[in-house]
Amino acid sequence: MRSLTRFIFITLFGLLAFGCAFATESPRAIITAAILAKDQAHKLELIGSLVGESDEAIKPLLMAWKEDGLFVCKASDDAPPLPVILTGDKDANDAQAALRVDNGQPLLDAVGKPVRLVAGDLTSVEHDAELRHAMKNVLDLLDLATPDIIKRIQAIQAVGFSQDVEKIPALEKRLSLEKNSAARKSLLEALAVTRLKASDAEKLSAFNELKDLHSLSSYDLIRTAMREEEKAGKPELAEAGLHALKAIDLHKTKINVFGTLFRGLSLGSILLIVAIGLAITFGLMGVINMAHGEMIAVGAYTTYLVENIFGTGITIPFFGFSLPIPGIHATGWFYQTYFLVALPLSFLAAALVGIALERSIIRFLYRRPLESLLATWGVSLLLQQALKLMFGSNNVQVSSPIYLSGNWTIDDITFGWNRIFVIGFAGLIVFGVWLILTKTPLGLLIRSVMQNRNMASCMGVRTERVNMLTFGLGSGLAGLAGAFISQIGNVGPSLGQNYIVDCFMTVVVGGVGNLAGTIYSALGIGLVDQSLQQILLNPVLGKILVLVAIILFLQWKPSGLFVTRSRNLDD
Amino acid sequence: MLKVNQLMTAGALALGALVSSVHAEDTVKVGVLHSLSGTMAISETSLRDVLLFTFDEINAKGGVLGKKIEPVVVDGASNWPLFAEKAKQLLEQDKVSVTFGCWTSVSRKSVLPVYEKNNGLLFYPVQYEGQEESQNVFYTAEAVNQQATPAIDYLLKQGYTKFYLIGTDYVYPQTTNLVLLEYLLSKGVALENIGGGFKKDDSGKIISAGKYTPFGHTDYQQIVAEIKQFAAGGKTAVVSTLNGDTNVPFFKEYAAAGLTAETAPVVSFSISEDEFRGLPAKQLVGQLGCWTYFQSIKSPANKEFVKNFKAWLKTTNVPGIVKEGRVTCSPMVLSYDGVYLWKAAVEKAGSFDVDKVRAALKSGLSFDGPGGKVTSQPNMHMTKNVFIGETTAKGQFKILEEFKDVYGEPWLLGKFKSK
Amino acid sequence: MNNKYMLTVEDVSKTYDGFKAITDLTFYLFEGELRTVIGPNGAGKSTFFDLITGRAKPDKGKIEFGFDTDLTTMNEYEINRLGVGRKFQTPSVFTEHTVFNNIVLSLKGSRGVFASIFTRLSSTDRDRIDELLKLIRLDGKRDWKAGQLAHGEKQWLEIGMLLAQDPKILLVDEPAAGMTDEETHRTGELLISLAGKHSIIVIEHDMTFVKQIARDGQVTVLHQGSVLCEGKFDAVQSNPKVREVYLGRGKSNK
Amino acid sequence: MSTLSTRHKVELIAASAIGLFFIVIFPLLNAHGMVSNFTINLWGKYLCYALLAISVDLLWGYTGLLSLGQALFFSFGGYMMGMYLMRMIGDLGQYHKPIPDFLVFLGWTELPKFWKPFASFPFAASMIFLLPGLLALVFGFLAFRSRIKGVYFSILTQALTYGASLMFFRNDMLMGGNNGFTDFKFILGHDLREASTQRGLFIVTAIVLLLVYASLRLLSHTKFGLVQRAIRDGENRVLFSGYATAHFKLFIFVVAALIASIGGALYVPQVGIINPSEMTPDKSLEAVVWCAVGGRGTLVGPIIGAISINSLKSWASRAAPDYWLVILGGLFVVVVLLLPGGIVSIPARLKSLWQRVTRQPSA
Repeated sequence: MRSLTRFIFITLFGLLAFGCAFATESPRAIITAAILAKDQAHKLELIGSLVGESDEAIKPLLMAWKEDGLFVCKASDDAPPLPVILTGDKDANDAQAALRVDNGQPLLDAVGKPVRLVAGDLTSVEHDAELRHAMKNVLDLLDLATPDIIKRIQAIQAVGFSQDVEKIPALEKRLSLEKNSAARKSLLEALAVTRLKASDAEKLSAFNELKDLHSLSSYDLIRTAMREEEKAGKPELAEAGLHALKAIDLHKTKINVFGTLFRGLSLGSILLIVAIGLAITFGLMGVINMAHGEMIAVGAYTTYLVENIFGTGITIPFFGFSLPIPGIHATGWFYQTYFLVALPLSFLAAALVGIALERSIIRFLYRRPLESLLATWGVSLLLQQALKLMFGSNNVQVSSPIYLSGNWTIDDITFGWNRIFVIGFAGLIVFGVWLILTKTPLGLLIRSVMQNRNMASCMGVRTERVNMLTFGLGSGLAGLAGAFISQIGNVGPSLGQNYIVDCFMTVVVGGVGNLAGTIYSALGIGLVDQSLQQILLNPVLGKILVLVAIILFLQWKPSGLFVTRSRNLDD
Repeated sequence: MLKVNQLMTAGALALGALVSSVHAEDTVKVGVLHSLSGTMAISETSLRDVLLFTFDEINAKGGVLGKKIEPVVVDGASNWPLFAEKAKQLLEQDKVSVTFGCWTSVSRKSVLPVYEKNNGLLFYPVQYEGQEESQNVFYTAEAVNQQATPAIDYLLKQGYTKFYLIGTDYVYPQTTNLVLLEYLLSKGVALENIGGGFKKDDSGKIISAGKYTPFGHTDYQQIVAEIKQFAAGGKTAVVSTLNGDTNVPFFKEYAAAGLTAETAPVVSFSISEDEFRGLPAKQLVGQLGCWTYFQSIKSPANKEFVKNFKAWLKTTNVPGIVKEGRVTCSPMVLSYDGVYLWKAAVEKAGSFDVDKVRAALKSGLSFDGPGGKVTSQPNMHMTKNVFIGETTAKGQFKILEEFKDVYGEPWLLGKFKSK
Repeated sequence: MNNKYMLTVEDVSKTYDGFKAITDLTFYLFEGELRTVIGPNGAGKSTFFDLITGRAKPDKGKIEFGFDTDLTTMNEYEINRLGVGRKFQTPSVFTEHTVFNNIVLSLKGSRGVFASIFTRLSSTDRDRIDELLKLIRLDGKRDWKAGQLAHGEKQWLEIGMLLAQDPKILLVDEPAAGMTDEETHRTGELLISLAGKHSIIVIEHDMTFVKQIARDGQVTVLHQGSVLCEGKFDAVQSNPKVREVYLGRGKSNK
Repeated sequence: MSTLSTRHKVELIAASAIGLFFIVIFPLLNAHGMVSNFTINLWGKYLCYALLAISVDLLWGYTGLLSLGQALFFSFGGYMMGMYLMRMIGDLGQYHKPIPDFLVFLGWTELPKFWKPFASFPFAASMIFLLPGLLALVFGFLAFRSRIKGVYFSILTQALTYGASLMFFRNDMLMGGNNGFTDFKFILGHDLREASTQRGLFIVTAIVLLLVYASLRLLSHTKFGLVQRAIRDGENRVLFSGYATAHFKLFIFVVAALIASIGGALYVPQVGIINPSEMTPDKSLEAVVWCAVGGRGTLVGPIIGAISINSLKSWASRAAPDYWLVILGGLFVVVVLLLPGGIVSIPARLKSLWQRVTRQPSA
């Protein structure tokens, strides 16, 4: 592998490094000079000269530079500054072995002993976007064979888009050895795109190949090439280009259709997660809880708290008092598990707030739904203010664990892990709620109380307690939703306000008192919303149309998708 | 008759609230008009804080023309009619000499007639769309050519050839993007390389460029997918005028789709150090910002300013001021600069009279602020330095480029002719 | 007895969520007749009234007022305006209004939005209200809020409201519930006195009451949404099928 | 009945006295400099809010329909008036062009067609009635026809106003987007900056409020009023009494929309701005708070509520900005749980408490 890389670079070197004033110096020397150069342009020039260099030292040095791992130190006060790289394990004093950048040898002190240095004591060598951009060009070619597949593809694309016909041999060589299919596709794209600059015959075959590859990334280059051919009066080539573009457009349509389906499903799942708690408190119990959104916020803030406890701890100003909560300074995978710990805690926290709310206010208002709406709106304002006083009016940062921040890309359609997780979790929650309602004694009690409160209490059911627990369950589910929202959106005191209208719409469309209806309506609204966005390319218009559609839908089915009939005169 | 009594009581309550405090002889009243509650409180509270700090700093050095500044702080509560009411109160009841305030365009628009009617003076500190030049407002704010067009210059220099425009649907992003569209076309960027979509009127003239989402939008899946396709060919930058909360879902979605600062950087005009506190910093590293001040500026003036402000925070006893984890940002510094420019103008005019102060301001006064020298202009705007920075994991900006002494130009639409 | 049909119900069925509330029900009411309907819980008695008054729509079948006015396409207030009055099982009066105003609202006359704004009570109307208030013995409580009345008084008030409408058909659902024996008896007498001028259907559980008002009129027994049998009270009472499905269990339910 | 009429007389005298005060004395005091322009302007705003609160109460307190969309009609009235006022700016705007500023920066050189007739005040005035009336008619027809009521009605009206606010936030609506309309100069040839114009607007508002109050008072004593309250207490019973409740509700809904719309139309020239944040759902909810706190199901309740809560807000936004939400939210919870009748029920409550206290020794 390595010898191959070297071979490629030696080839490239021969092609590219002409006339380069620094070509005769070693890459290590060039990098040293670049670090010490005062002038930005000079630095850029020096780094630029490394393009095509094959030296093994380049990569670790440039990478270290980019990641603040290079330092400048002086052996003595009057000695010239010497760039070093710190490597190896840290010892008890946090010190590491220091290697000189210019020759790779250990840095020696006055008596010739290798020096160990502490990174924290030194200033790292500065770098900025321009420099990193220049380094990236150098690294791209190195990266053509890097084991990291994503980086490898990026490198291949970078070479391809430069449309430098002289790089064709390097790419071809790489293609003959490449095993990974994605990387092979990239190489083919890069080759074809580059050939758009070659002879006419090659151009034609390149157009056709790009058509077969339906290469998204080459779209602009194909278009440019096509226009050039048009201008140059070569209609058959222009025609081929047009075909290629059409094939890519078709591919885009396909991506959009499947992408929309996936996004609709994911939005629907989010709606379902945020609305299912409401489907229980509003749908089953008939309580209009305008503070439902704040239950979601409680869940999100719980996640935030747990994350901080896993990290460095947090201090909460609480009505004039400071409440310090120590952190456990977890790292690595243990830290990543914070989200899994946060899930049940979010549920519990919101459930407790919900139960407190039920006991203190809602239980007086069971027969007065409009008034419960108003009182809970008051509660929602109070809770928002309480959150503000505890966590500040700013949004707070919640960082996503690794397993929620990445994606799979299949045939150019992106499937974000967080989205997949949400869809899966929505399924789990639905299953869990179904289990609770149908397979547990509590579920039996809930159903009996909801169907006939008086009858149930006559039969000796403690309806008070069932109400409390049901409300707690609904609120807890909102809290779970909050834990998820914290992974895809902002966490602030007024977080709940963004979701409350959507929640009510979902439940009303599904039909109050019917959980299955909520599932269908959530997924339906999600899909319609995303499809409208895709078609109209305008998120606001889509949202308005969804609202209009819902109002009209309720004309057709005033009680929602699924009707739960009551025999009471004034229901 | 009891009902009458109740009505009267309610009235008395309201009237009682209007009775202003006793005016002392050796002070000058200065209004502070920001939202301390409601949606905008997130951003505006910091400006109230920095203003109070500046007043204390000036008072400690003897005040203005020998008078101590007496701040009159009112809450616009993110409610635009209330802004107008409070402006009237400041001018007609409290008779303040000058007001420092407003953040959103709409709050400025709502108080503008009040200031013009009463010939008051308002210092406005937040980047805005331009297209306005009132004699009763001094705009310390960044005009579009002190933020957006320098950022484009920088991106073009970095070799970016495609630009995707996205913003929140209100007047600042709409206007900025129209200016940027003209600017990009004038720099030879082809229309097809400007993403986000266009709206045209009946004659085919473009009246809106870019993609717009409502305030508080939470779902950026489709838009990010669109950006990903647009940016597939590389060399693409996203120009974002997204506001407030919406940045979080946008950047989380952006990162989840595998887009990074290296594949397609986002340059945001609405994210300053202060907003940064609520954003997922790790997912934003390397994204770009453009302001006329960054906390990371390494000048003695700035170090002094940051140090003094933090020290003041520790000692102040004004209720509702958060003391921990505070940062400084451009709107704060522009508020600070504004107070000092006003002080300089008052001292030059030798009077608090608005007409005289305005004339002094128009004559071109300078102040060496934390972000470098600022100079007032005859068009009621301010010449200042512009900085491009990239975000670091610590929530600060690392400065990449500086444009010296950029003249504030509010009228930009139609100025750039396409090639 | 007059042979003119006031109400024709033929082959009517109604299903709720798969539950058959009414199945192929056929029922005729003659002008001036007082018909009693009995049946165990869940026999479909209330649904039967719902279908006639437009609260529910039948899945199939014919419901006509007289011979030719199709009720299935009309809604509640249209049917009411035709002359079909209904008294509910649980007394439903306007609790926040005075007794007097309850009657005012029910008084026969224009029901339009604008008419209700511009018309005033005439002296004839006031006389009629006084008359009704005396009849239902709430004359002394005319300024009471209806919500303050006792259960039995509410029942009476509702009957008064029904009479104020002067309907052609009265549908009366368990009028005796919550009344004392004496009141029940008086209700019976009132209903009997109304028969002839009005056509009446009474749903009732209380067998003494049924016996009182049925006299030699027809009694219909509903069971599982259809007519089990029809006939004189004595005949029905001795019918073994009825005994089996209704009397045996119905009594114990009480 | 006799006790009722005494109460009516008291109420009549009180209403006329307050009306006289607001329509004549207060403006006179202002003209002579004893009441500041700022105060009269502030009270003009409160009275507009009172109109909004009355419209909420007409639906909620009297008919049992909790509309969470009244702010929408209020804003519509405001927007119609605003369009007229925008046309009256002429070329005095920032751009000195004959069309409104926001159209200039949206790239328009000519007035869009639907803007043209708004230069005429009679047209604008008729639109203040027509447009909200029409919207209320259509939405009400759809909602009441399909018998949407109770909380569903609330949620749906909330969705309606939410959708409308999203729409008005869009700049391509050509209604000023987020900035809305502002910088007004003239109304009917009078300079809006003049104190006399503001005073005139205040007097008009006070007269309109008194007229609305009086006509609703009359209405509540007709049979219509009886039906209205009967619908609140038991709609099905009304239906079975032969009343087409949907028609009654539709009528009330339209009337309430018109009252709110007039309130909005008077509000805009007095505060000098209208933008879509006035129609967001929480504004409607706030109006419901005024109504609940003042006392729903009465006509003075909402007026008292609107004035007292907004005074409180004016005060709190200067004295205690951090606690305004706590006050508002807490007030709501307390009123709903402990004082369902609102402020106007306090005298009756005190009376019964007093009676209980005085009776106790003898018992």
